[in-house]
Amino acid sequence: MTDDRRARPPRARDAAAGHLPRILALPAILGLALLVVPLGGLVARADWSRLWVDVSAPAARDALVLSLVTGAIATAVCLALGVPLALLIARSRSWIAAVLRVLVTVPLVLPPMVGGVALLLLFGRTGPVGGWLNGAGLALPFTAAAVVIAQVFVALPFLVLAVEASVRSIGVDYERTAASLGAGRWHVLWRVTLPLAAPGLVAGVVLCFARAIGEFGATALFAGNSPGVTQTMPLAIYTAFNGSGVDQGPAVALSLLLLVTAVAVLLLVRGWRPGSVR
Amino acid sequence: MTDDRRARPPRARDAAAGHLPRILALPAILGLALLVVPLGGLVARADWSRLWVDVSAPAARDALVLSLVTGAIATAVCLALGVPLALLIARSRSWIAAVLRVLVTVPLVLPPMVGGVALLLLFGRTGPVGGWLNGAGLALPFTAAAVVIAQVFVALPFLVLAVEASVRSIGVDYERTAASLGAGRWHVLWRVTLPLAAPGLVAGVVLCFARAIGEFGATALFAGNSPGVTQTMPLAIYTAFNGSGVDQGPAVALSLLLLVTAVAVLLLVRGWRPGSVR
Amino acid sequence: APAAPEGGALTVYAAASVAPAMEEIAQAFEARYPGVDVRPIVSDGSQVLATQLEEGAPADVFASADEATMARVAPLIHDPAVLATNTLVLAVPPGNPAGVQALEDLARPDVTVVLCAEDVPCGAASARLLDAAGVAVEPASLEQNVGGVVTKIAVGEADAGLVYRTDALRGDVVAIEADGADEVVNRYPIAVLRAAPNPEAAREFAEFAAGPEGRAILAELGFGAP
Amino acid sequence: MSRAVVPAGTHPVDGADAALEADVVVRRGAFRLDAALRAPHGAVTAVMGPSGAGKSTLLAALAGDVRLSSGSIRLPDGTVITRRRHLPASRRGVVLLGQDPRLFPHLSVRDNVAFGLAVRGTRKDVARRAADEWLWRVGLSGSGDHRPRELSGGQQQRVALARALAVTPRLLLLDEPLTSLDAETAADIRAVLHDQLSSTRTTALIVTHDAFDAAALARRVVVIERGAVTQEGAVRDVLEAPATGFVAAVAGLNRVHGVADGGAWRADGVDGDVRLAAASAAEVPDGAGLVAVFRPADVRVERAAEDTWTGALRLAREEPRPVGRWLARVVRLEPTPGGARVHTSRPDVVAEVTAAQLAALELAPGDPVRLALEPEDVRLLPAG
Amino acid sequence: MSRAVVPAGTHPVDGADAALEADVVVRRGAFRLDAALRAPHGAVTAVMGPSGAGKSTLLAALAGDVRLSSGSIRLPDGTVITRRRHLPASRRGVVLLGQDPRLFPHLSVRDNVAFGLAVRGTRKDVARRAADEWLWRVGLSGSGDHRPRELSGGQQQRVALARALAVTPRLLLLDEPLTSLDAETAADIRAVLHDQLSSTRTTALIVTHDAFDAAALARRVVVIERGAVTQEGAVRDVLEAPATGFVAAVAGLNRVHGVADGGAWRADGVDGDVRLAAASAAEVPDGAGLVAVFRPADVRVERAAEDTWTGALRLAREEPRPVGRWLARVVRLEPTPGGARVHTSRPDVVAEVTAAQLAALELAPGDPVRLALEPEDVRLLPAG
Ligand SMILES: Nc1ncnc2c1ncn2[C@@H]1O[C@H](COP(=O)(O)OP(=O)(O)OP(=O)(O)O)[C@@H](O)[C@H]1O
Ligand SMILES: Nc1ncnc2c1ncn2[C@@H]1O[C@H](COP(=O)(O)OP(=O)(O)OP(=O)(O)O)[C@@H](O)[C@H]1O
Ligand SMILES: [Mg+2]
Ligand SMILES: [Mg+2]
Repeated sequence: MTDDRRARPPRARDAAAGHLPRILALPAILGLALLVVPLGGLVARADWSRLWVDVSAPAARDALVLSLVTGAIATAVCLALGVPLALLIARSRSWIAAVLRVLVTVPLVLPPMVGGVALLLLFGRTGPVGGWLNGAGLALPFTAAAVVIAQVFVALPFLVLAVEASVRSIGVDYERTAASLGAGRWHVLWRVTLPLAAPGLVAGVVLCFARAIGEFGATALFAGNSPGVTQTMPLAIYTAFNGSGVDQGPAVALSLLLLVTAVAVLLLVRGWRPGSVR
Repeated sequence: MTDDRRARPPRARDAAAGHLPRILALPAILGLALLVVPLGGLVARADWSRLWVDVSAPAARDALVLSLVTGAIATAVCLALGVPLALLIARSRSWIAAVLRVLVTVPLVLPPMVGGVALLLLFGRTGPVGGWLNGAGLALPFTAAAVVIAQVFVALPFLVLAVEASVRSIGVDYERTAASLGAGRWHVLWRVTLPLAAPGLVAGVVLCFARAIGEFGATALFAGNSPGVTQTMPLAIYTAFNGSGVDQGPAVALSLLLLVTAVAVLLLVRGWRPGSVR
Repeated sequence: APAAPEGGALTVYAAASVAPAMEEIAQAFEARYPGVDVRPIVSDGSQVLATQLEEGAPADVFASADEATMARVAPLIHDPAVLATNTLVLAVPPGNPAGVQALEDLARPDVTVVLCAEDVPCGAASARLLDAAGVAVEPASLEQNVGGVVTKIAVGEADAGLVYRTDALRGDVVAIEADGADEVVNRYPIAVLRAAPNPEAAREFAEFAAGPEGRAILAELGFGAP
Repeated sequence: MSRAVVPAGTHPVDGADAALEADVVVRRGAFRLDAALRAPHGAVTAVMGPSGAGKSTLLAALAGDVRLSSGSIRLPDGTVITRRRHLPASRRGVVLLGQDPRLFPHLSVRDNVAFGLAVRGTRKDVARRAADEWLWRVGLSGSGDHRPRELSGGQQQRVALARALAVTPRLLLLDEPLTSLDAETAADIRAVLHDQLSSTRTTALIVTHDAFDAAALARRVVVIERGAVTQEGAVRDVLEAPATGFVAAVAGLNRVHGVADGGAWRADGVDGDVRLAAASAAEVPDGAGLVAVFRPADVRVERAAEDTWTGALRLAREEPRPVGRWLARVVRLEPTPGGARVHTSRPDVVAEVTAAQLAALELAPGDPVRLALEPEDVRLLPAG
Repeated sequence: MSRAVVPAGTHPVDGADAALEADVVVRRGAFRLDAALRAPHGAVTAVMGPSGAGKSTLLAALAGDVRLSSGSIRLPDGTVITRRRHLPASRRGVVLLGQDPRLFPHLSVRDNVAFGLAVRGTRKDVARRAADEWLWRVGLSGSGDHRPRELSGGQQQRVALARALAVTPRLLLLDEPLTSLDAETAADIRAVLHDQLSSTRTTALIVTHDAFDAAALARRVVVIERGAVTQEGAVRDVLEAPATGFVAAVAGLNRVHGVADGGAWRADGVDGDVRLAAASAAEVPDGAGLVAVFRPADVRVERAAEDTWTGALRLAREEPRPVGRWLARVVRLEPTPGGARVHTSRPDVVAEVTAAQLAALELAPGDPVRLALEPEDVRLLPAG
């Protein structure tokens, strides 16, 4: 896919790229363009004079911090719950795995708003879990915790499916080797399975984090749109969008802020960074 | 993770499941519960007497068909554009791959609504691409094609990232073997790379399809909400939700319809089905 | 005169369309009663807010975009008062490329029209207005909220649409008066919640908003008097 | 020659002395392994067998990678494993070096070797130093920082061996540890392996295809064919008295079926009368099955009087038929470093000739040759 | 013995006769391969070398898996490949069977073998029938429907070989094709390989660690050590006159450095005077470097008169020092199937003794022994 005929420094290079049809570069670039050009248009239309004002407003800052903090916590929770779930699915017999995979996939399909309703019905004052929590003096909805739950609900499937595919691809041979060298189950998990699943894990974390900080519908319903408490960036963008009428200046400005921050965070994730392992 | 002590038919079973800590079943089940229980609540709250009426309304049927058709087309387009892009990223040097991966990930972070605005600015009557298309007598907005474009825009990153991780895990050794047996690039792609990447491909297709038929924000803005033409299930659900008054009956009913259909479709996807390859 | 509220925090849930007005009213209210801290306005679609209130959202005051939604949460509130009214106008892109002048023009086949979905308040009002005028429109899209209509007209995607006067004022579209629009009036009710954590301030805020100061702010933003 | 008729049979190790006592039944698809074996304490047992015989399956069952279908395994520490009482691999104290080196691709070579030590809680720097020493012992000092994929096949094999040896387990299972190594390196590694195993008195099972490796490293050998143990005993005894064609091939011997016939041995199913003299043939009754075993190098090859096979055959019919000399047809000539192997048919016998002899004989496939064998070079075994 | 001083040097094949002419320079990390070789048309060339010498790298460069750093390759069809003109693997007409069988895990065994045929557009049923025949030839008929992971290591190796042979390429590169096969199976497969290569007159390069495989399959051998060609020539010539210690080890020979000294040969760097007689030593001037090459089996081992090393050494100092006899110390005893190898030091010499001799000698490491060697068993080569 790269040009093999270009002169290179006189060092042996594995002729790896050469094994795939070069014409695939065409649809690849088309796909990339479809993703990138609209964003470029957005940037081009941005009102740079007002951008800084919009971006530096305290509400924007609050929303950004809230988004990052809840997104990070949600990603951590997704890792804690999703990686075990992915391992469970990857190592189950095929029909159990199929059922579990469908169960995990279903929430993906649900419009997030309906997910929010579902969460509200479950954790709300009158819901089974919510009522019980209420009794214990804990109210989840309309708090930052609700934001995290909503984000976990929508983002978890992404992590699980990405990690599961990766763990499945690895197979059990390396785990066996480790076990026969005396490694216990935890040692195998930390030192063998997870490092080998790194590409899938990184992909899963990125999908999960991106989905979490981009989450809008479920959060809006379950956590509410309370500035400073539950108003994440997408909600702020939505509010700005609705409040601003025609010129989407503030909404676009906030979107760009979210994008730039997300890129910065992604570049910090190992593997999304230049020089990472191949 | 499965119980090794249970009596089994007297046939050697590879002791594969035994290499991971069993206690991981706990967070795994918790994660699964978090995904499944809210849906259960939704089902429990559904008004079964009215369900059938809501579900069988012509508007619901139209929306469902539109969703499935556009979702399928969008998934096909994502495959056609996304698989090459994933291969390109997986086989690029690490820093190019990192840049490409970030570019692909960025649209994930964007609230879909903003994505819709970006698409509108690009493909709209006055946009650079839209103006040009208009000259050729093609108008995208308010058509089913716009729905597909919106879905591709939001779903493509999922496919790309899942497939990329999988292709990267496989490495190039099998491709080399195939090439040295004389297989040309296309043969290698079809007979070696893609079959070996199957788990990632299946995961990618499922994520992509699920995201596409769940897509709401970008579609609403870019394609509009015209029943029978651009009103997909999520838009119908949102409309129903807005018009529902006290009980969210119709919205819940439509959500359940979407869920059931999605499960049926997922079960048809190879690999999500019992008895698939491990 | 009612006793001045002791102070404390006040949470106002306001429909997206009145949220900017509520923001300004809240500032004026805080200036009047320095002890009261009005939290940033929580805004969303009326239905979303209603659902949240039903599930126990900790609000003091609820300002809805239509009376139907207020009726939905009737068990949760004290008697509502009408805060403001709004009427529809024809919105066209700057320059009015399709030359739309009156409601009848919306029926022209060469005019791309977008309206609100009938399920949302502005959509219901649009339908009533068009019915009354006897104009049959085939809209290209039924948007989920006014923002969708305004955006599509502003970027020139649609040639015309019906939006509230207040929305047309805020944006980059040209408003054209529609005949008979004043017959179809949308009322914005405001109410205090029974479960309000700060009932005194809530009552005071509702009265303040519906009172002269509030009405002046609303009028400035294009709302009509009740 | 008296040993000839009392072959190295299936003399198991005494139960008391056995570190490992296994009666392994495993089914894998259509294949069924059913092998009982005992490994003496602190000594090396070689496992040999044809490709696909079940050697790796046996090792996998012992290591815990595969469950028993039935039978049982008593480990050196006394733990008994059965189908229902499966002990995970990590808790058996058994280290398996599989046929594939399977180095962890995400760890450096040094960390690969240190893996087993790290598992046992050895301090990091201690483990790394031990790993470096092991790398030095297998001739790979300086490769510690490399990734496994940057090593050659043989180098990977040695790293895997170092990784397995570094943990000094109670029971060590090595699946073809010296494969894909050149003669020089293999000799070095064999010495390292021998020193380590004997100095730590590790009980070990080594799968190997090489009789030299088996002789150099192991005291006993267990031969597995088609899932069952076919011969077992001290290495030299087994190699000297191969009970099956496979063992004969491993020992580099000819093994021909025949019967006792008037104090001599006569080949089975061959129309040309092929007879061999051997002292022990007189001890068994006529018609009893006997297997003749002899070295290819002991077979003398002479050109037949006639140049063509048919001519030679005609001549042979008129000639007297002396014991220990017969007419054979060259099937194939296989060059060897020192000359050639002459493959002949009826019975299938291989003769080894030096380069000088080969030049003098001017043989080609299809030629008739006269083969001769001295009685003292023939060993007769009862047919199994 | 006249050949002794004119060793099998680096006699390349004539350019006109060469199917493959390669001058390969490849850098991989710190390793640099710089090897020039020619392979004769329609014949098999063996590639031998120590572990990590660069054999697989050479094959990878020829197959197109690795780019040249410099140099060039002329393929059988005349195409010339250089650093800048890289031809992808699939268009070289070169088939490489790597060290790892690397069967496609998603295809059945049959489809694996048929893969190369399918690539060439062979009809599906024809390809499958051909694959089934190949499976039969490598002794795996009936395994066609299995997945590769259901096969044993040796079975996988054979499938990979069948897959490579099935396509009858212009140039075939086999990296240790017979490794991990038992003696019996290896012999069968060697025969299949030999028949196929000679009947199709395929130009082939075979990496092997086994002198017997090299002799049986190849006409010529190229020895690669530390990235460079150190010896090249007809297999038997090279094995008889090893230019390096590695080749001597492969040939199973002792190779001891020394100098010409008054018509005899004297070992280097050994204080005890070790001298050997050989006809050719007289032909070279005194002090010229000479390498003595002899077979371990030709070294006679006798017990020294004294039992301890120091005692023997004292005695030896007083004794006359005959040519062809010297005092040595046993370093290690390595059992072999037929007896043992006695490793001695100063100079490092290995002697092979039979089981009977071993029993009579009662040796142990550290013991002094007297070694003797007949002049006609010694070959002297100029030191490289
Ligand atoms: N997972 C499996 N499913 C079905 N059959 C299997 C499986 N694994 C191995 N077998 C079969 O079991 C038999 C024994 O395999 P095993 O690997 O134990 O042989 P081996 O003696 O180690 O041979 P080699 O010397 O070639 O390594 C083979 O015939 C193989 O086809
Ligand atoms: N990708 C790589 N990066 C760095 N060094 C490498 C790489 N691949 C191989 N090497 C080095 O190149 C040298 C030659 O390797 P090669 O695989 O060619 O050896 P070989 O002769 O085939 O050995 P063996 O007999 O063990 O297979 C080795 O020292 C190895 O460490
Ligand atoms: Mg095996
Ligand atoms: Mg190699």
